[in-house]
Amino acid sequence: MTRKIGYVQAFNEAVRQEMAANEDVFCAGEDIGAFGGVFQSYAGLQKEFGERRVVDTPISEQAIIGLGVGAAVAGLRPIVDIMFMDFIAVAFDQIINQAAKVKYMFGGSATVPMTITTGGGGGLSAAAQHSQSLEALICHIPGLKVVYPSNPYDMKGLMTSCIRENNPTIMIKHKRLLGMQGEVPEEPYAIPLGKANVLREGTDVTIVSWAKMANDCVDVADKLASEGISVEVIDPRTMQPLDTETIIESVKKTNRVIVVHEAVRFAGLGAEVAAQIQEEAFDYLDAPVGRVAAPFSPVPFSPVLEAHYQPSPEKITDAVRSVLARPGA
Amino acid sequence: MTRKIGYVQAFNEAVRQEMAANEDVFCAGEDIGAFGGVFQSYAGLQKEFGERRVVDTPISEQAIIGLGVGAAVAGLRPIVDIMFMDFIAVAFDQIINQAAKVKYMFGGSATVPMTITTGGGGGLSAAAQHSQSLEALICHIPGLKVVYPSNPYDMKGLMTSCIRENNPTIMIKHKRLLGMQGEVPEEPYAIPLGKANVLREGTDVTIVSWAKMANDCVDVADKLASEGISVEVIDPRTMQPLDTETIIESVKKTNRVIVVHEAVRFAGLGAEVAAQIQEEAFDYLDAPVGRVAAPFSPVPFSPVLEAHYQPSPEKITDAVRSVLARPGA
Amino acid sequence: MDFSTDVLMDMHRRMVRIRLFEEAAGQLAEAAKLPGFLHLYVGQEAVASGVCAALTDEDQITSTHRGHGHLVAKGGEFKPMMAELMAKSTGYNKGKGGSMHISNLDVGMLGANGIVGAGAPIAVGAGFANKYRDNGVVSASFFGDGSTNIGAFHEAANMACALKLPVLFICENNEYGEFTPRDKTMAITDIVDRAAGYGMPGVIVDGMDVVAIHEAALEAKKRALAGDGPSLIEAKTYRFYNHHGVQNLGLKYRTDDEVEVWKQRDPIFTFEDRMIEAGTASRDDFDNVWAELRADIAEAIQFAEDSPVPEVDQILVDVYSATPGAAS
Amino acid sequence: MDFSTDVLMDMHRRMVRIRLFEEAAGQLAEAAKLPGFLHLYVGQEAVASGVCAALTDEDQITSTHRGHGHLVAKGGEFKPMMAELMAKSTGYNKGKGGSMHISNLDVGMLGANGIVGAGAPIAVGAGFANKYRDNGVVSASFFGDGSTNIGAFHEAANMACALKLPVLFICENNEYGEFTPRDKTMAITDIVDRAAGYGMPGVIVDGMDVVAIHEAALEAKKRALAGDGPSLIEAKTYRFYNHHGVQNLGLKYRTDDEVEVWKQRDPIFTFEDRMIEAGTASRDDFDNVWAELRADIAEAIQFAEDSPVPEVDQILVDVYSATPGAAS
Ligand SMILES: Cc1ncc(C[n+]2csc(CCOP(=O)(O)OP(=O)(O)O)c2C)c(N)n1
Ligand SMILES: Cc1ncc(C[n+]2csc(CCOP(=O)(O)OP(=O)(O)O)c2C)c(N)n1
Ligand SMILES: [Mg+2]
Ligand SMILES: [Mg+2]
Repeated sequence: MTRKIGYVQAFNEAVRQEMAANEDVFCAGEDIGAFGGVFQSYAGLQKEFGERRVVDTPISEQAIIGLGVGAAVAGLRPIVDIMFMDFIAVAFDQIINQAAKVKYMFGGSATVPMTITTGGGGGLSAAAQHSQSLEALICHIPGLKVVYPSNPYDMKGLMTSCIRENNPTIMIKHKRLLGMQGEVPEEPYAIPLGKANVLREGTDVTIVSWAKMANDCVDVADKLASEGISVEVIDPRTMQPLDTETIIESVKKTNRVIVVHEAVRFAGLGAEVAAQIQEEAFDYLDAPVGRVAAPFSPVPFSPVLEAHYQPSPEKITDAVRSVLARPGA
Repeated sequence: MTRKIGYVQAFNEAVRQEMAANEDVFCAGEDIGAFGGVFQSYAGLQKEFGERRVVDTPISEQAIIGLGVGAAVAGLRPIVDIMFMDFIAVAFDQIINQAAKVKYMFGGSATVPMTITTGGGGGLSAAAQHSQSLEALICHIPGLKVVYPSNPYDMKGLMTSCIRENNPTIMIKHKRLLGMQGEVPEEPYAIPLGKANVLREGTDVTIVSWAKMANDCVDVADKLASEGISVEVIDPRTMQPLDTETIIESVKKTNRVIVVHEAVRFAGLGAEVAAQIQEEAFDYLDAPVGRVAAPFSPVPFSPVLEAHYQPSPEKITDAVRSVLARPGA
Repeated sequence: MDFSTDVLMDMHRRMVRIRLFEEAAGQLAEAAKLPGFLHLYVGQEAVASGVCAALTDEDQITSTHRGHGHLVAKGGEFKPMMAELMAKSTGYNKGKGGSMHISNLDVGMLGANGIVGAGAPIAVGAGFANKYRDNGVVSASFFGDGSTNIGAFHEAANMACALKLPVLFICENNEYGEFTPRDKTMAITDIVDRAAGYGMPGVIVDGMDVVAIHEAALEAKKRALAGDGPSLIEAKTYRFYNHHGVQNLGLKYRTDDEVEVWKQRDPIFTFEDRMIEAGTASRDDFDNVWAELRADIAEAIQFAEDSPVPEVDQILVDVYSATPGAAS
Repeated sequence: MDFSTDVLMDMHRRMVRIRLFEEAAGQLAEAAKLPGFLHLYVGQEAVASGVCAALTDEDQITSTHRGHGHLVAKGGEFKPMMAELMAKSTGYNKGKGGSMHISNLDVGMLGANGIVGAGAPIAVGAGFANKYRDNGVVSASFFGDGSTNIGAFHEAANMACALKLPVLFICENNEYGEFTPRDKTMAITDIVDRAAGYGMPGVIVDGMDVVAIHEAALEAKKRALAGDGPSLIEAKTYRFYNHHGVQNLGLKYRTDDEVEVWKQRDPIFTFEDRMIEAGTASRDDFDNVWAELRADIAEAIQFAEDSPVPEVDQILVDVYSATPGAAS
């Protein structure tokens, strides 16, 4: 049965169902137990599964990730929470030098089935240290998988996959989507990691975007449709591994593409997407791959500044028009 | 007067001369004092300037960077050392959330004139946690500047600029270049940050590369010259801010370009370079921007594996031939 | 120690300034006039006030997510502070920092900090600069009980001790980190138990007693300036409002009783009572202070409300400092 | 405590195995036959041996950059270890890890680690799994004196105590971190002074006395299995060779005298002398052990030398695990 629930409830449901199904799954993080987590992502789980399986930890992000790595190597399936994505910096060694590399360094003998969950993205006037979109950093590190869902349905299916996955995955919840409602099946289901979702089909131009921005891009596509511009919107959902195939297929059809993300433009994931597209579909491109992203500054506190800092519908629309303005082949 | 000295001596000389010139400059890091640092980068400095100005610290990378941030905000010009680049992960919060952002978060009132020095790159069979090239991560963070010199001359001039710079800069010393000899003036001189160096002029194809790889690319260019292929090699030297102008100029001339780096290809800086080139010089490109970089795995320990992991002269040559194989416009 | 009426009234004034600022901020937040997160300092006023009264303008402090109280105590002015919380261009941080990054270098306040524990290493850096210059200046790092579980705190404490830096470590133990009680996150009751592991003295003080805190801070400062290195002061205190905001999510994690017991020990009211009893000051004296400062707050709110928001072209300003002479 | 001859001879054997492996590795490194960095454990054998003799095969350990000794003591075999140091495909890590990442999960050795302090949180994770499963298994984390200054150690120690996990923290205090003496990097002399700050017992033992270490480890294990949480054992010890390699850069940072004094306290030779004196074993018994193990080492070197290097197509193998059933 399918019914409407929120993005954060979809997350919660995936965790609950997998915990019920598999005794090896446990959660640990700051304030996730009795309180349910600052975003209430873990609400009710400690009540249901007890303090043994839903663990309040000290404010110790390195030890939280290490707890996950050690428990995973020892055979459990940890879900460990880092409240805000900005704080992955505090635990960065355990994430990129330990979790990501243990298996390889050990010649394959270790398995590290852990999920790191965290809240990413801006739009809450949370300023420079609570608003970042740092997915490019972790996607550069072999050994990790990274997902960043844009809606409740994907959230539940991807989170389920993360928990079942035998590798360290990082599940980023977009803070501005926490309350987003959507149709979600009650029963457990898994969306395969590494498979993009075509949010909207179109023929004139492709937009690649994820998390909150993917929804904004669909809105832009709707608007442009009324002008007769047909926009295809692709949400990779999994940022690592990235489903380049689906993107390239689309570009071969539309010949024009932009990438839209909240992260800073320089060395953001848009660069990788653009680089791959021009490598794989060079002869199909009628215009350079466009990028709409944040400028090169920390995230400002001021709501006015932040609104202009983030990609807006106007900027996205302009970018679409700009790639369309080029004469076709 | 100019004479031949090593890369690491050039570094040392820059530090020594700036320390002599400016009482506010001091150095701190693990084993850099009495011992002179594991790469002997700081050799002799404690003897010359005393324990007050050349400080052995505990093994505490977060506090080492914090020491730099606090001392810089208080008006000194710290040089703080992180032994291996892989260890920036341990101090990542202080680097990306504090050093990089303090000025902006404070509305401009703070100045953070600090230099972080570290050893990057592979080729020493130092395995997954002592061989990484993580420059893409730090270049994605507004507020930081990043340099990665390819020879002794650039090392001295860039390190001098870093110390004089009023912003947090990260000076990466390539571990395989430590012994590289080159002509270096005795007197202090500064190479401006953000200015690329054309290591070799050419007309048929452009290679963008830095640190050790830049030298390997010059070798490849030499070889190809004997076949009548004229290769231009551009070494950005400063990775952030990146001198895109010089690169774009070159591509407009050669119409073909590859980027070569030691870092993992996915979301490496090559992606940003490629993305910018196709944005800025789309109509000039006769072939997609090529990338030669490490595959998607941690750095293997085995010398045989590592040799194949890194971009080799053969792979670079192949990539050049491949962009040349495309018919021109 | 006996303190002059001036010193006592000065500390009182600092506490009242904090209280009024925080109460006003809380109300503005409830009225949705403050963007972002807000962590109120109400209940802990004695700590910042007692410590900062022992410091000069040159002395530096680093702070936490709960930082307005520290800035007020260190001499921060209401207008640019209120403007900052409202994200106005007249704010201390030009509207770019907000509550979690509020700072003012002129009074030696090196920033609130959104990352738990991150201020401590920065205070150590400031302390290093002070020792380097032998300038008679100290730095103080404020942090919560919960933050002593994070690596940055540990590294900072150890480094300050190893290098014998003139640093004061001030732990505000309010028994909770966010919504989780201390006993879930550490096996010790007193944070001072950590001091010996770094080789510094540690002292517990009543965090609701500004005089006790002030004494301890003076002592620690003396030690620091004598070249004997850092000290750890643990102030047992309590926050009267929620972790952030005023009502937070409305979820309970402390009993009403517990909150009530601590409120009975209000650092300002109990101080006033003691002073009146001792004949140091009268009810009227105190009422005048409150009235005067209330007027200041009202003015500051007005100022902040009247101030312009930042211009959009400010986004890319102040990411980097200029480097005169650099030909880049 | 009195230990049986079997136990004593077992610990002796572990120590000799380490000594021979390390001496051989040192020689091979000097002959440029080992790629990468090499951190020898010679001098510290009693610590790993005394602790690991208290552990079962199921018990886990995490280690440091100086990790071969721990793996040998935990039951690692010479052949795949030597092959790993030589970067051969028959190595425990298939030539992908090398000295700094050598590991073998079959004997519960969760890896040497190139990042100082990073092993401790991983040991805590293993300890969590053991408590979760209530399986009677403990984990032990080995680390150096210098590594107790890094944040990861602090967080791990505190978390293990807060969650009352069955973890043993074993500090090998050899008085130096790389080339810098302890007194430059901390203001304390004894690492155990840190234990109280986490709420666990701390004990100092003679790191050159395998019996004393063994006793302390058994005690800590008992406590862990009784559900009373972690303990910290500080073994005062010394490394006879340089920080890495054998001669290192040839730069001096310790006096010959200091090294000589510690060498007089060689953990193996002093143990043998004591045992002979007590009549527990004879010179011949010990000579036989050395001879037998020397032969093993020679065989292991031969095996490693004869082994093939990894195939180039292995670079992209084992970056990720397969997830059966996942349709990705
Ligand atoms: C590294 C990091 N982890 C987690 C958080 C989220 N967080 C903000 S305040 C806080 C609790 C801090 O507790 P404590 O240090 O006791 O200070 P208090 O709030 O009680 O004043 C937490 C966990 C953070 N900001 N930074
Ligand atoms: C995070 C980090 N910082 C620095 C280093 C470099 N390093 C390797 S070993 C070492 C010294 C460790 O000292 P200690 O913990 O006392 O162990 P010991 O070498 O004495 O056995 C250092 C600084 C590292 N590997 N990781
Ligand atoms: Mg608290
Ligand atoms: Mg040591």
